[in-house]
Amino acid sequence: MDLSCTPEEEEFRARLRQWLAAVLPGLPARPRPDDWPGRRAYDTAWQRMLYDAGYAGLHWPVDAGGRGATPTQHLIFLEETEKAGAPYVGANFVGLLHAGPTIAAEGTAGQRARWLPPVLRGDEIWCQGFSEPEAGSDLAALRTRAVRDGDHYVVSGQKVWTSHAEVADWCELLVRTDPAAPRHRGISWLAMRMGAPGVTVRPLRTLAGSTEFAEMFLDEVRVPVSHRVGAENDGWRVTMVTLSFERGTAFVGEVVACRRTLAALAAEARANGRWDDPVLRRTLGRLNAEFRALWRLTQWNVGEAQRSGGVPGTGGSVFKLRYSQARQELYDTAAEVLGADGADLDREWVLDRLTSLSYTIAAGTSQIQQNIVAERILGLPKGR
Amino acid sequence: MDLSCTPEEEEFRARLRQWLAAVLPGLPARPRPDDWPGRRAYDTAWQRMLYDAGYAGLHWPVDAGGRGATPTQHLIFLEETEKAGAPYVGANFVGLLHAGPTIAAEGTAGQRARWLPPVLRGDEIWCQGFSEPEAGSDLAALRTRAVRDGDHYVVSGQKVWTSHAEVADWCELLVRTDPAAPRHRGISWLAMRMGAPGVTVRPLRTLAGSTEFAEMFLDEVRVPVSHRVGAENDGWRVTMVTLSFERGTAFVGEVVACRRTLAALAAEARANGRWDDPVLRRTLGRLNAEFRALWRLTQWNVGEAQRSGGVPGTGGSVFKLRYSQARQELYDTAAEVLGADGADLDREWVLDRLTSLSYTIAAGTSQIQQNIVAERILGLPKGR
Amino acid sequence: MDFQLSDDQRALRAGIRDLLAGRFGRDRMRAALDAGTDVDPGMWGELGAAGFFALRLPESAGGVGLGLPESVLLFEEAGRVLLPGPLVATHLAAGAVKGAAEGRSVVAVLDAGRPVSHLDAADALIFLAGEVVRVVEGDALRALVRGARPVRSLDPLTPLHRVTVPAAPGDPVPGADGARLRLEGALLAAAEQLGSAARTTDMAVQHARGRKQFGAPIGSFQAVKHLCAQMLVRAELARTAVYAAAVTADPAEIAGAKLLADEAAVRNARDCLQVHGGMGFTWEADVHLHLKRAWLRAGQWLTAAEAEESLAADLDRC
Amino acid sequence: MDFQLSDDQRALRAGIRDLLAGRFGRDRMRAALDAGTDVDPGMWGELGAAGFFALRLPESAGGVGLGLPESVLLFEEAGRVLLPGPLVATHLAAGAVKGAAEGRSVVAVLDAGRPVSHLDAADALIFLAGEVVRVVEGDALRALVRGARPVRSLDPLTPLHRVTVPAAPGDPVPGADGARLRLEGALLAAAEQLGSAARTTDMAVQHARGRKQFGAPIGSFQAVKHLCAQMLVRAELARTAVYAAAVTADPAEIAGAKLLADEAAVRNARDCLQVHGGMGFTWEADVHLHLKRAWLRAGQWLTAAEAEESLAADLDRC
Repeated sequence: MDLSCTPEEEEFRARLRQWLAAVLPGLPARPRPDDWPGRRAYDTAWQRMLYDAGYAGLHWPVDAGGRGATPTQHLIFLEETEKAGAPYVGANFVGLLHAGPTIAAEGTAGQRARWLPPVLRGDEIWCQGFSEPEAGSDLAALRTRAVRDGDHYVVSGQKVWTSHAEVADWCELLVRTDPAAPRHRGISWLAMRMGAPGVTVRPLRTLAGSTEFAEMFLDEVRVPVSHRVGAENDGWRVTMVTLSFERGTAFVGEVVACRRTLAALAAEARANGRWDDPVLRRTLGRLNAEFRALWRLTQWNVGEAQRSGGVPGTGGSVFKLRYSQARQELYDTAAEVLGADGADLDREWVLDRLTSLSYTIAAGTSQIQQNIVAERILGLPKGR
Repeated sequence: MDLSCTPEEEEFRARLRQWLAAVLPGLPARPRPDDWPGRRAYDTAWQRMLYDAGYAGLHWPVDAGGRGATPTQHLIFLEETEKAGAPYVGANFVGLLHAGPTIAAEGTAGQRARWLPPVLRGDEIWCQGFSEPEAGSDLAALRTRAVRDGDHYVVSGQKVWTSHAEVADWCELLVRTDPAAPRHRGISWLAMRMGAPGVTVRPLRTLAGSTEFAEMFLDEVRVPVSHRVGAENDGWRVTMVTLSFERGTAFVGEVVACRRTLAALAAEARANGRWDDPVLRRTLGRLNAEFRALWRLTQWNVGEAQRSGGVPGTGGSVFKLRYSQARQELYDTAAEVLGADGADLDREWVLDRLTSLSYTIAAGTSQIQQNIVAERILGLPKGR
Repeated sequence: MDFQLSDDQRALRAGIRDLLAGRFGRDRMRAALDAGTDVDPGMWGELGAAGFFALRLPESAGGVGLGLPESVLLFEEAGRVLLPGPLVATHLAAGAVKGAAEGRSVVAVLDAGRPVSHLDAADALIFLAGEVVRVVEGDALRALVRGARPVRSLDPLTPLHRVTVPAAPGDPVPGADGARLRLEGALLAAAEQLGSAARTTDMAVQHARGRKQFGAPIGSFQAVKHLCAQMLVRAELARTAVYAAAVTADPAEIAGAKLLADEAAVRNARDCLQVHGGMGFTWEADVHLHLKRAWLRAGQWLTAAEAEESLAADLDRC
Repeated sequence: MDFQLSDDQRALRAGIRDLLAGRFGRDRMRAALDAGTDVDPGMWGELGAAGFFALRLPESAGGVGLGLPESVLLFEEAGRVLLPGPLVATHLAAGAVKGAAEGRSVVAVLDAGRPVSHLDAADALIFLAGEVVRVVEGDALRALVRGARPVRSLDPLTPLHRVTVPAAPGDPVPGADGARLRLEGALLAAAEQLGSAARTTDMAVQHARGRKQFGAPIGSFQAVKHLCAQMLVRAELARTAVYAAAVTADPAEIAGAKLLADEAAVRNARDCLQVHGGMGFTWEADVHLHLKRAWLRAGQWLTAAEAEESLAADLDRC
């Protein structure tokens, strides 16, 4: 047990802080949430700054154009950028954290050369076409068909929960190439141009009133066979390999932000007098324990990933189960702090309370996560 | 919606109160918990007093020797006896509330004449031999075998969670008479003499340190075929019929007692200063809402049973799920009220906290109850 | 002693259910949502004509002469279908504010320190200040509206304003008991919460029966089953508490009803969302409307903290 | 930055695990339970010889010279096997009370207002009174024992006494910091809770794998699976909090560790009981011993209310 950082890590942190302090004041104002072109421009400009400063693809392998940083360095990067209030990964999310790593791990030399550098430079934006209306928790039930026609696939179907679809250049797409094969065996991974004929994007409004996501309708879209990454019908494995790139760092920024929110809630409660209510005060104290521990669990998971060379530990599901619940409790408590102002969407934390509702659902519901913990970690038998 | 009582019901209540006020002061001291013969004597003496006063078998049909009272009258009886601090049904529980009603509903005239009057008079005590070590939640998995030998069954097996076994005269026993039949189809209901050769009773110590229950080992016990109630292999139905005698009144006394406990906890908290802690005080307030509603739900369920002529409503599982949890919360809160004294077994409520742990398990775990509510009330499909 | 509804009560409930189905079915509700209209004067009048507001006024005063149990049945139905508008306040104002009983006036409530719902639609406000009840209308109301600040409301069908309490807040309503009015408001809001909790239970069960994942209806999985079972338990306990409180009108029983119904409405909406998965997170699904309304109502009339304190104080009387 | 144990830490843990398995396996534990013996002086000496008490004393003072992280590993193991006796107090007293470091003295703790555990076995008491730490032994201890009232203890392996704080409570321990001692006590108790929470998780999983009902292992049912999954989540979060607090010795982090470990120990024991069904309700099953000990420890050193208040106060510093 050693929670201190190495001198190299401290130096990395110091240089990063210095750089952030130098560049952040010069950033333009953030675009409004519904200004999609503005958001793309903002996010890609930031990515270009990271690229020029040598921070782009920090956690990618060097031979993929990345910096080959350790998970701990990545954690420090995420922690410091969050603390400094730097822009989020935003529109570059899928490219940097999912599609890019997939191509880096499973793509041919030509595919890597074509697709990876534009992601790192912020020149091209990716989105994800995995979920379907009938395939939510049960992703392998996906129905979008791809039929071979010469050197193209002809793709038809419907995808949902695609973020940044309006401004993306490429979509990483899971399609069914062999309907006769067992569910997990007939799936392939394709890179699809968003501008291709037959692609229709319709914004999907969430309960928070915003359109962060979209539905995507695919009507006989032609995708070159050369845009398939991995072997035909091997797309499930290709995707799972990529998920294993997750090195415990997925929620670093969020946990840092939650701890800051908690401190701000305490300050607000002191200011508006609700701090004198022991029920509320003790709840805030409890959440302090919770988020301190979740922050340590993040560090633990990153340490595990570092030692195992990137293979994800079992800590991810444990973390996500507890974090998704704690995050909802945090914003429920924020509503207590706000009192009657908790119904005002213009007050800080009110919209966050709404979006926190997705945390026990997205990326594996809490029910699915509990199955994973019980079966894969505890070794309990699969249900009949 | 009319929560008032009829004049007849009010008169019944008034006469009962009068009688209780007259007889309770003359009762002897309660025996110690581990004095089983003393407890039998005490409980049967009380039953005899009820019999002589016309309150025995209040809810039994008149043709079985009972008083044919309505569920509401039964509720009033249970409410008033609890409020007056009268003795509990105790050792007469199985005879009055389970075996007796079974014989009343399914027994022959001869069986009714033989077994029912002694139960009402407090002359004979019954115990229950249903559960087995391998058949807990899954009662139909019971293995105790009964093999026909002329006009007797020869019974071998093991039962568990038998209360009052040490002092019982008879045991209502579920046995497997056809091992080849489907699980629910090969079971029969027998009345077994506890004194019969081959019956061995061993006290079972619970986590509360007491021996309220016993294990019962049956080694080739001979039971006359004439002691079978209902047809051979029809014992599952016979037992279920009896369970339908439950008219929502099962927990009347307990809910009344819980409300009294809650008031006593508030008084204790005021006395020891912990009332000034808003966290504790608000928890007590919350429990007040909970038990007030559970009391009303009891009345509702009894009203439903009264209208349906004794067929149990769907309210039983709903009630039990919430009540078992509320009861545990009540005694957890009692520990908060007691503070450091919560570790003292001689303080009131501490032992109750231990026994409350069985409430989410006994008579159908909360998990089973939730299945029942989901499948039988909400109509959700059975699991695969 | 019976919780069963009388034939008259059943008929009353069926009547309002039919009225609401005809006038405020799901399509109309979504249309109102898209258009941002909270109170439809035509529907308000029809509610008035059906006795929704005059229900408890004596027949001698032109009312229906019924009591809290009947009101509770109506408000439960309103809660089921997310009917917007200051229903509780207008109902409470019947007899005290001209036109309220007939649904010709829309009456909102001004509860110091809390935002006012449906101010723009309101013809009058009842102002709760301790034991005294006042009515704000006419010039006083116009002055108050001018000084009000609109709030971007969490619940899209419940517009909110922040107001400053007027210097001349109108005349006291003779004979009105502020504490009693607040309790009745809490009970009727609890009935709306009950309707919402029961409705989200139905929605979750319906979805769990139809939605297939992993080759089976998700309602066949214990995790989903148990979520639904607990939803029913919460709704039924709330129903018991609300109906009993309506019959007895006991303050502690009303506080308990509000507490349990608030909890049932909020938690059931959340569990309903969880059962619906991603679909529940969309604007298109109604579940968020139930959750937002439930959150709002939980902060109105009697909060959990207030209810718990009053239930604690009641323990002396047990 | 890594939570991984060093080789030395692993060896230390393996050593104590072997010692406890040999000296306090389940049969010995149940025998102690039946006999009502809480502290076995022979085993106390062996613990002392293994460095259990002297672990953090500097080597110059005859100690092992290790720190809180190592102590936490030892106390976790003690918690797993329900090892009785005033382990925390004796460990904290090492260096201050003669013989404690070597396990020749049994040292209990006197925390005003709370019952004293293992008084009959104690050769000395450390008395926490604000910032000052005192040692009660000899005549003062004998006087205190004479005036003590035995309590029928909830935990059969932890005898309790009510005592009156002595008029002459012994001399202050020079250089001892009462607040620091209390924090360390809380952390070590949290480590015991962690061991218990992890053990009841193992017990529940083992039972769920083997026990069949309705033709399948009960662990194949989602309801049981999810109970077990949440047990693991609680235990792992507590482990993280306890280990991190041991490394940083930060007061808020220690308060968080105690809070989360108390909750994990109590709730996991309850869920373990639920998974065991009726079998868990018997004296014969160990699960009740974990629950009772967990309840007791939750009331010692730092309660949930104290921890939450201190964590709230800490929010200013974030």
